[in-house]
Order: sequence, then C-alpha cells, then structure tokens
Amino acid sequence: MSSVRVQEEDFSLHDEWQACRDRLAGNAGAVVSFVGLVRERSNTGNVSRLYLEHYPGMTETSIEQIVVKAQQRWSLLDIVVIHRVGELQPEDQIVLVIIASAHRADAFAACEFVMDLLKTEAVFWKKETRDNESVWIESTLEDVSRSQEWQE
Amino acid sequence: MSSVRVQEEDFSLHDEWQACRDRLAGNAGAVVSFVGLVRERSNTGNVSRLYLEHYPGMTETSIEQIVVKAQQRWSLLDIVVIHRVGELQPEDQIVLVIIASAHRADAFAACEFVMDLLKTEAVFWKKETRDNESVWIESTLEDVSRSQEWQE
Amino acid sequence: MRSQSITIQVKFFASLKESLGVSQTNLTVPVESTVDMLLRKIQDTYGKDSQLIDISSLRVAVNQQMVEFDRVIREDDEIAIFPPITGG
Amino acid sequence: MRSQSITIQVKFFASLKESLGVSQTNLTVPVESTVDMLLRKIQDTYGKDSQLIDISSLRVAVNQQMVEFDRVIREDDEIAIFPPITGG
Repeated sequence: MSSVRVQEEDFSLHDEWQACRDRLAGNAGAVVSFVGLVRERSNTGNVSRLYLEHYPGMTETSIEQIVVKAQQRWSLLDIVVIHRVGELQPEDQIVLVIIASAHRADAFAACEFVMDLLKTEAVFWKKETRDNESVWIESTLEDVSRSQEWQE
Repeated sequence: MSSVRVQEEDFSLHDEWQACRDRLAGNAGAVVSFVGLVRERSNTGNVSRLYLEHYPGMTETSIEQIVVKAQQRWSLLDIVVIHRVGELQPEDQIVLVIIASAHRADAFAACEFVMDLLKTEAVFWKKETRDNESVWIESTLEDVSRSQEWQE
Repeated sequence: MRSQSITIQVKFFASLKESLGVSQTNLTVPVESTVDMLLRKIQDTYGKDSQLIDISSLRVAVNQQMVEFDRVIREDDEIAIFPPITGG
Repeated sequence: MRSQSITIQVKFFASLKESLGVSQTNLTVPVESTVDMLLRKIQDTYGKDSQLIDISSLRVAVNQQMVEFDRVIREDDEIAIFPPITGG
C-alpha cells in the first residue's frame, strides 16, 4: 500500500498515522515517521520564507517512482508521502513520510532512502528568501552524495 | 532535552509530537519518530499476549543511559522515549521514540541506535503467550548483533 | 506550408518561468523538430535582450519524462522546460 | 553474635520471581558476604525441591547497577536478582 500527495495545505502526522494504523493488520511491528520542518537558518543566512514550486503530475510521478524503488528494495507494509508546495515559513511542516514494516530495520532504511531520494529526484524547485533577498536554490552536494550512496 | 517514561498506559504519538514541536525553536529540520507495535506472529507461533516486566528505577536509568549515549554521538535537539510495560495484545503500541535534530541524518541514525540499544540494554523481561503457552523469551541473536554494530 | 509546421504548448517552471515572464506559451515549429531546435526557437523569441536563457543549463520533459535534446517532438506532446530540479 | 549478621532485602524479577513465588524477601547473611554467598543462601532456602535456580544463569544488581558475584554487600544495599534482561 502506498499514498503520495503533493499539496499546499498543512498535514497532520496524527491523522496520517491513524489512517495508516487502521490499514495495518497485526503484521506491522514498526512504523517510522519523518517530518521535515523549514529551518530558520540555512547555510547562507536567515530564512524568512521558502517557496516550493512543482510540476503537477510529473512531481507526483517522480515521488511514486521513489516509493516503488523503496518497495522493491525492502519488505514494506505501507508508505505515505506528503509533500507541501507553495509559500512556507520557518517552523512549518514541509514533508511527511510514514513507513510501516514487520521489522524495524526495513522501515528505518526505507524511510531514510525515501527522504534522500526526495531531496535529489523529486521534481521541485525551491526559492529561499533570506535577509530580504529571494534566490532559487540548487541541490546541495551533501544531498547528492547521500542519494548516490544508495546506488552501490 | 530528553524525556524518558516507562508506563502501563498507552501513549499518543500525536500528543508527544505536539509537545516536542512546542519545545523546538526554528532550529529543527527533522523529526524522526518510531512506534513499535506488538506483532501477531513471532518466530515461534501466534502471539495472543505479551507481558513486559520492568524494575522500577533501574529500567528508567538504563533507558536514560541509552539516551545519553545517543546525545554524545549525534547532534540532537530533543529525545522522547516512552516504553510500555504490563499486559499487551497484538496491534498494541509498545514503544515510542521521537528524535529531533537540525539535519535528518542525525535523527535517523540516533533513532535507530536508540531502538537497537533498547532491544538489548534496557532492563525489561518479556513473556509471550503463544498458542496458550506462556514463555519467558530471550534476546534474539539478531538484536544482539544489531546492537554490537554500533560499537565499532 | 501549414502542414509542414506544428504548434505545441510549452510550460516553463521556476527561475525560467520568472525570467521569461510566462508560465506557458504556444510555439510553431517545423515538423520533426527536436528539443534542441525548440530551445533555440525559445531563445530567439525571448532571449534577445537578456542573457537569462542558457540552454545548456535547462532540462526538458516530454510527456512528464526527462528527455535528451535530440528527442523529436510531436504536436500532442506535453513539453516542459525548467532549470535542474532542486528536490524536496 | 547478632552484630556479625546483616539483614538485607532482596527483589526478584521475571521467571525467577515466578519460580520462587515471591517478589521480595528479607535474608540474614554474615557481614562481608558477597553476592555469590547470597545466591547460595537463596538456593539453600528456596531451591531444595526444585532445579529452577541455576545460579550461573542469574544476574545481580546492587543499587540498580549490575555487579559481579564477588561484590561485597552491605546492609543498606538495594539488591535485585533476575534472569538476563531481554530488552524492550
């Protein structure tokens, strides 16, 4: 089972976790959740706003492809990915990943994998407003190298 | 910041996550949560009940020591560990770990580390009732080897 | 020579959309044009008085799949042009 | 010779508690007794008609810290005896 959503609205870890738990039978032993928050400080200054642009359709497909890769690699019972777009502020929730599996090693590895690939392969463009200047940002080298580690 | 609790009552990921988020300033970029559930099936049969015994005081200390090890090893903003004891059923929540950090790699690694050490170093004894037979169980070799991997 | 040309709709995203000032446009190109030819047409149309369109820095998706610049485009293709994605 | 003995409270957990049928007890042992001597005393007291108490399989905590069996025990020590922990 999997669910991928790209939306402007905020999400609720509680609602998604509850829905996930309702779908799970007694097989699940582990549920790993990741919530990404907008940080106040980036490498280059204080962030006052973050704008995420996406390509409706292609963005969802790019995330679904990441989900399929995770499902092929680990034994997973459920995956939920919600990614927000549009205008965000520091402390806002930006991304949610929930992964359920029988054993915790699968859920941990898959959740980290999904996050690493979201950072490099998901179709988004980000613009940061720092110190009153807006800049379109690029993937960090660290993100690219974390993503490449999974390809060995 | 850290909070360790051992309790019979169920916990709410939502409430703990909300409390954690309220404590965090704009520094946190990543919050990784783990919820462990009682599985219906173990390696040896169908589980109908799980009983967890603890040593009040020593159990909390053993968990706090794991938390300190994680804090020494990674850059963490907040850790919450709640472990249930007493009679549990399949599908019940048994353990919650929430870890917040600036960058996701720290929260993922620390959350997996805390879970691996909880499985081997936390002071609990477990009794499973499978197919109407109650048995005190021992640490699995897999748990021990996962925990030892962190010692390299 | 109408039958020798096709009109295609092109979407722009992110910094490219901002530079061009449009999110999508219709362009007429010869049949059997490649992505590369389309990019040059866009550069001719929009880039005259700006250095903002550096073709080599752009990425192109046809029907929501990333393609190389030698890809031939058809009238009903969904074409999108954008800077490299920066991820979530 | 009362001053040569101490009375200590001992807690039992898990399968050991079940085997013994008690969760804690008071035991009188000579001063300067070690954990090992205490374990033998427990075996003498409870283990007569059962093979359930295998000393080598037990773990001992004094004041909530795991100790070796040569540890000397004092009157105000909090002593707990249990099978190996199985983790959370």
